[in-house]
Amino acid sequence: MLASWMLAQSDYPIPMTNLTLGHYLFVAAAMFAIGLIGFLTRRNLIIMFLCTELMFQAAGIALVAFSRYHLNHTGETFVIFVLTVAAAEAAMALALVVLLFRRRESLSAEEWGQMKG
Amino acid sequence: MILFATILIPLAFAGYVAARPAKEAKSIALVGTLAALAAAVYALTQFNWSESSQIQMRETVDWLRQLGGLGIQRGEVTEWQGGVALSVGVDSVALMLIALTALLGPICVLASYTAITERVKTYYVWLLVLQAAMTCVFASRDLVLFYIAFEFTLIPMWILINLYGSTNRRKAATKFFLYTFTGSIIALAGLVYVVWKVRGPTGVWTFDIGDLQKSAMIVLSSREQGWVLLALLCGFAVKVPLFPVHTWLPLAHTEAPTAGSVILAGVLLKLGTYALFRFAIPFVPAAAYEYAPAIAVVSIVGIVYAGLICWVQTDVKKLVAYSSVAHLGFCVLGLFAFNTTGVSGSVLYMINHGLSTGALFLLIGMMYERYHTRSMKEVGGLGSKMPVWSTFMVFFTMASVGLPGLNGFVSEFLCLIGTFQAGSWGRSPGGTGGNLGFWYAAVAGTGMIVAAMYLLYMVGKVVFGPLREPHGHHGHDEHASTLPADLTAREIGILVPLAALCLWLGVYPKPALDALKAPSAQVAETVKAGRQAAADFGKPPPPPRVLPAIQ
Amino acid sequence: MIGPVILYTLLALGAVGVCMALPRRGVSPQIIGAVIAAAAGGLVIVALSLKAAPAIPNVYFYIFSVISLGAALRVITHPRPVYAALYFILTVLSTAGMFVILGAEFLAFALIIVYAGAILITYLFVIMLATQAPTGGDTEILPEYDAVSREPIAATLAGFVLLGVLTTLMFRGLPNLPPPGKPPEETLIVRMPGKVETALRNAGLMKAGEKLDRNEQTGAPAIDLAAGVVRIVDKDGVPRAIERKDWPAGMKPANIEGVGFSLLADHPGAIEIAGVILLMAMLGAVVLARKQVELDEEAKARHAAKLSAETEGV
Amino acid sequence: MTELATTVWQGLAAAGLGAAEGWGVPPAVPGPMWIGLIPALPLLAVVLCTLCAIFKVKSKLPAWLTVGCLAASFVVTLLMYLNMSGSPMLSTAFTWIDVSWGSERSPRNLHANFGFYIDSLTCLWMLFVTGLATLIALYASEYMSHDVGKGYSRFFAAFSLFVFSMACLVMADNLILLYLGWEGVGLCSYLLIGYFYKKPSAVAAAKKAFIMNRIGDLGLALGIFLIFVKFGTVEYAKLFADGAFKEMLGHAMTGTSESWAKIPWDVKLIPILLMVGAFGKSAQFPLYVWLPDAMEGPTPVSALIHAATMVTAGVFLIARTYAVFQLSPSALTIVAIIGTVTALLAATIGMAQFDIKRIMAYSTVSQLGYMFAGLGVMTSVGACFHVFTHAFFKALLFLACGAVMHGFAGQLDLRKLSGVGKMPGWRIVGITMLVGCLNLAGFPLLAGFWSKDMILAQAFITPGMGLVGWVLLLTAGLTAYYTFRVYFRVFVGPQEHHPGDEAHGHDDHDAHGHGGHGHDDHGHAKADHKHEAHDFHPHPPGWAINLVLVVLAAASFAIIPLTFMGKHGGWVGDMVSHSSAAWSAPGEHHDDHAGHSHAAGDTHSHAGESSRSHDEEKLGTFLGMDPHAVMYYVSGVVGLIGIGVAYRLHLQGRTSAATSRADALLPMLGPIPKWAQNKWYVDEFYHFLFVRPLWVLSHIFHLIDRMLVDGLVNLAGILPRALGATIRPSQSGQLHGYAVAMAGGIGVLLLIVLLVAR
Repeated sequence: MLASWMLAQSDYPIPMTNLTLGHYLFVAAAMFAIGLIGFLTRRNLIIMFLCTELMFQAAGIALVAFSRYHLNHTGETFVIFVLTVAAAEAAMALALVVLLFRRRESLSAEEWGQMKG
Repeated sequence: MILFATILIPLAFAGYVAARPAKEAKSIALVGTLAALAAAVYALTQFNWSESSQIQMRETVDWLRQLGGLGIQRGEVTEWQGGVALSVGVDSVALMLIALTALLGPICVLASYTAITERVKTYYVWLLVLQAAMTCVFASRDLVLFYIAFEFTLIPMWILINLYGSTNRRKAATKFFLYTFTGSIIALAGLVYVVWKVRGPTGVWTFDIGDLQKSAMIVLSSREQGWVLLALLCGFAVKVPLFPVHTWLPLAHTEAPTAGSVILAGVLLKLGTYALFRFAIPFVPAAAYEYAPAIAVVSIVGIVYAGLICWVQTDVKKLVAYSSVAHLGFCVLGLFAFNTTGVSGSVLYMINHGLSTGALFLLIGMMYERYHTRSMKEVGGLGSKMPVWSTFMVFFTMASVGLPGLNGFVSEFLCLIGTFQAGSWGRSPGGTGGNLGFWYAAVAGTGMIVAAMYLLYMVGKVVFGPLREPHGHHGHDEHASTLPADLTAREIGILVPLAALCLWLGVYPKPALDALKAPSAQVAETVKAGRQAAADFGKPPPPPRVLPAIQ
Repeated sequence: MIGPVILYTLLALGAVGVCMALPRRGVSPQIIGAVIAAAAGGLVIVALSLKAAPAIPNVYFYIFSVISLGAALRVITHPRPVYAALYFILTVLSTAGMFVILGAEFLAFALIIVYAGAILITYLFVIMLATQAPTGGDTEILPEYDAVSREPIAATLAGFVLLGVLTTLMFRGLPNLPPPGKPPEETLIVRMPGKVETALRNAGLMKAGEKLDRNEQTGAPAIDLAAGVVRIVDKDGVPRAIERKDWPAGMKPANIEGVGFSLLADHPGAIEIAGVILLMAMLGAVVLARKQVELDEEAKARHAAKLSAETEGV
Repeated sequence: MTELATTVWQGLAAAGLGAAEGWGVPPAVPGPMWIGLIPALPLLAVVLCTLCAIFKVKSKLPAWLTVGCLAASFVVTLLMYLNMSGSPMLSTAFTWIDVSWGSERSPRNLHANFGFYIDSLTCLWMLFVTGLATLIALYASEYMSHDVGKGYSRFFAAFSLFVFSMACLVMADNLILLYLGWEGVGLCSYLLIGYFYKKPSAVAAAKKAFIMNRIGDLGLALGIFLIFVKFGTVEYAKLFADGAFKEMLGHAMTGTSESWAKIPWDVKLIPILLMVGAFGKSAQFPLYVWLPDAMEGPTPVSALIHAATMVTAGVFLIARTYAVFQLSPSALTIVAIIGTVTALLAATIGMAQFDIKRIMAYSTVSQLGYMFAGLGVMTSVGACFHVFTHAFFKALLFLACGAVMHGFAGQLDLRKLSGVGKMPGWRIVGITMLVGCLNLAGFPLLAGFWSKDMILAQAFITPGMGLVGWVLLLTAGLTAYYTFRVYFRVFVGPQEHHPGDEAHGHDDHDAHGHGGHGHDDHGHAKADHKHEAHDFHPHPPGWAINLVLVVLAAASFAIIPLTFMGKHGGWVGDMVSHSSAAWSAPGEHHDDHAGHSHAAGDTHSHAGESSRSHDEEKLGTFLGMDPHAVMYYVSGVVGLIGIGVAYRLHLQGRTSAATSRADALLPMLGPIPKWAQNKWYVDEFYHFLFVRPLWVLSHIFHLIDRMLVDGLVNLAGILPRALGATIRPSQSGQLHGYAVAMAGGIGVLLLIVLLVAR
């Protein structure tokens, strides 16, 4: 319903120029940067995973925007795979987080430094 | 097929050992090594000793002929020129070394009967694999096959040291592996360079050792020969080991299990001298001749230096290990005299050193099994407690000292006399000419004195003197092995063949010397031809000169 | 497009804002930072639009982009994971809005269902599980690792340098892109004879007993895009053409159909792999979750200390 | 040195000796195969004794087997002697070492048979070697009886092996086989000195002997190499027949400096190198120190190996290769000087010792010095004669000392024994000891007198060797003195005895492995032998020991007539002059003292006589008199003076074993007696000069090996490891760290793209 309303507001499909593509790409890049910054600064494992999801989102926006620009569906298909990976990652990662939390009673990423050589 | 059999029998039995339960391992290994020994003995009987410098019993199985080879289709079959093949064949030198390897096989298995109690299967599997690899080194007539086998010996040996050695074994194994491996890589570069130069305008790459020997000295300039020699020395001198690159050896010997030490001293070191004999000299004879004084100096320094170091050791095994450095110095010295006496002495030295030093390591291992120490500070004067052991100890020490009538003498004497002959007295009736000579032999001869010093020092400490046993060792401690005070029949049984061979080669070395005469003479011929070739290098070839066939 | 000086200034401004907005000990200028960052982001987008008027995007783009970026900023700046997750849902929703604008309706809804509906709920569950319940009547105390961010300045710098570089490259590369593509949808109807038939029937252009004409050899439906005609035959085999101008709107393939074709026809291998990944993830999650975990020595000690403190307190 | 040598040679040349064609051994003829039995029988004894050891025979069986085999060997030797013709015999058992090379035109080979070269020199040596060995084995059967079942088999095995090696040495037909025997006797010496292997001193002495010998062996080996390289053969028969060799010998005989110059330096080096070998084996000056220490071995060993046979191998070598020694102008001069120095040095040390066995050892060194001096002054006959007589009387002396040692529980200190000869059961020992001492002292008309005299006289005759003669004469006096010092103190005088530290039984090394001979621990009874001295009863020697002593004493008389048999130098002279050692010094040509003719055969004598008259003044004289004429009287008198002094100082008025009149004289000599007693500190000097520096050097090498050589290797291993250790901390394991690095890395990469890919 909402969608049809929104579609009614514009002459769908919107003619896409490379300038308009630039808008979307900027949003994607900004979101990616924010996700990255979050990943780097936050210490809570869960939030760090959320930040990776943000970056996935950003990638998704860029993919869909390109898909739209080229008027084919490959980009959209890839977003589906991104979704798949995100889901898988969420399942695994969260299971791991639960496991780690049970062991240390903490969600801090800095508690886990055994990867060092 | 007999050579392939000698190589494959240990391998097959290795597989069988792996497949059977651990408690059967040693019996199967013994049967396997005995079978290999039987094959080697059969090969000895099949060999035509009157043409001992010819490569006999050639067997070739196409393997990676496509690698550099040129296939010519003739009806159903493809005839190959060059390329890599599984090619084996022996002259008398290689065959004698194969026989030595095969002889030490059952001895090593028997020596490990009580010493190895854990991870038995792994041990015997690798022991057999090692034997196969060593045999393959000596038998191979293809450079690639040779190099693969040469390098492959490192892996079983690394495992034997790393898993079954004594306290410091990991360090020793790693050092052994890395040191020799580094050297071999450089040698590989040298060998590859030779192959690359020899490949010629047809573009057929040959890896056949005989072909390479024929061509290498012609296509390499003397400058290139120098570099190739250096590269080959890097690999093979480490293996021998010559003086400045010997430090892996004492460590590896000290830490290795008894059988490991025996194989290390008996065969693995010989891979180095054998490779010098088989590759360094025939490939680059002119450079070998030119740099013989330098190599001789290094050998002599090793003889005296290692000998003196032996003298201040407290660890018996380390002492014998350092003595190997000194002994192999004689061996290389004789080899680089490039005359029949020196080279046959040198090859005989390879055999003799394997027998006598191998036996010394066995004896030390027997002592170690009883006392769990090798320090001459802790144990000594065993003459009264272990008379049989002591008798063998004195016997093999004397063989090692080079007492006439035992094997060490003949080879050492020939090496020295060869060095001596290779002096500036080319016209004298007994001289052969060369660039070594009086002083080389004289200084190397002091090694005989030094050898007497350190070996008698060892015997004086370990065998003679008042009985000293480690603290808490009254008879046998509870945790010690259940071996009797003196040697068991099994132990005597493994020493007696070695002793008999030592005596035989000392008293009647004629068969061995006769067999070595032709290959040694060939080395001398090769060097002569090589020097001529180096002098003619770059000149337009007037008529096609036929070089003597070098196998 | 946009002057580099303006762009970089705005990016720097945004960086300052984000940096300020990140959680830290003591008094933190979070709100000011958020405002600055949002302003900077908005200004960039506006600045992008200032140049070429004919290509101004849909107004909803502005709404959704600002919401999504702002929510994203809150995701990373909110100290409490629960709120962060909720803000993330907001981001997802606004992203979905953008997808709709871009004509990817299927993805928009998939995003909402899968992301906001499934994944984020999992997150929320985990956050509930893994956050210590406030004991007694104390007010909830944030753990150290939530309250304080790590190396905010360096990270912000890294992130914005990346952003700056990305944007620069992006703007540099955009003019070189190939021109926008032709609408692909019509080509799809060749592969969807059933849909064409249904649409034609629904529109009443095809009577009962009639069917699509097919090539006799290949069996391909007689949909000629080049000529712009769809041939149908009646039950007597008499052909009839329907012109493009007569084609009903329902004959156009929908977005979901396009994606479906792309997914199943063009990337069947990938979808298999995706399936395997999901299966593995499920198995892994089950295995991991079943694992009995013992407390670390350290954690045990901490636990014991806490317990003893509690008992002392009693 | 060279000048002196030149003088000698010119003298000799002038005396007509320079005719090279005058020298030469007849070509060898094939000999019978049964000669091989001489070494084979001792080898059989070795095998039998080893079997006894394996089967743990607890009787005297090994001794009887040994005695039997050795006696049989002696009989074969006698047969060989009787079969001797004028030419040397060659007999080959099998080919030992054979390496050949060279082209068909000029074939070259290194060929060494296990074969025998039998000439009269060989016979001479083998006769006394096998004969004495048989006797001493008989003696040892009793002497070693305490060890029956323990080391008895080992002893006799090594003993027989020694005889085998000695036979190889003496009978070898080539220098390499000689080398085998040479080292073989060294090995047996090592094994037998170290027979009491629990005693550290015995082990050390054995080791010292072997290593000292090895130094000499190196010289010998190099000499052999050089001979081989220069003449292309190591076989005597071929060498002596070699054209080049004869030609050089001719140059040497010409004796002028031009002719010397025709002999290349390396050929002149050969005798020097061989000499080093001889010095090592025969305990000459720089290398003599092992022999006194070798007395740690059982006495029969000392008697056979270290007095009678093995130590004469050096003399044999020089005698065998006497012609080679002519090739260097200085070689024989060096031999003479070294021999003289050794003789004097050892005599002075012997005078100050108290251990009777050691005194005998030094006297052996001293007498060997005599023999070398004899060789050096060109009387190979004299030297060999002295070897021969010395073998008998020195073995006799050792065995007598051994009997004392056996009976008095290892007591050898002459201050703790007195009047032994008068004790019941010791009469035979006393008498035979007296015989031996008189021989050694050169008492007139005894065998030792004649042989020593021949060397002394020749020393005075040979030009330029007068000093050697005087020193040897002095040494003869000293020898008489210290010999009779032993006799007068131990065998006559008041009866007194203290047992040695081996009171539980002679050489009972199982009881206590430590300690030397008993000159330091008398009185303070050790924990393990608590009995008092008076509980001890010396047990006099049994029949075997007495029999052997009597036989030897008789033999030392029996060989006196041999002195007068045949031509000059007696029977021994005959034997030597028909061998490769045949070389007569000029003086012998006009010595018709006993109606003897010349040593080197008829051809020689003509040359000698023809030139004798007008060259006489060039030869040396003894105070203007003919040395051969007067030397008998002079040396006899000198010997008697020595005996007289010993009587005055050590017997007359002596009341106890420990003191004598000589003690009063000692303070007058200052520290000299102490120095002499400490062997002039030669051992300490060697230790300081060679052993210690070498030991330190070894440690330094060991350190270098570990630190520098191995250190470099380890450094090569450490470098990458250190690099890793430096970088490793960046792998903190913190997720953020990796993320920052990744983000930063991507940023940097993109920046590069941005800046570069414009």
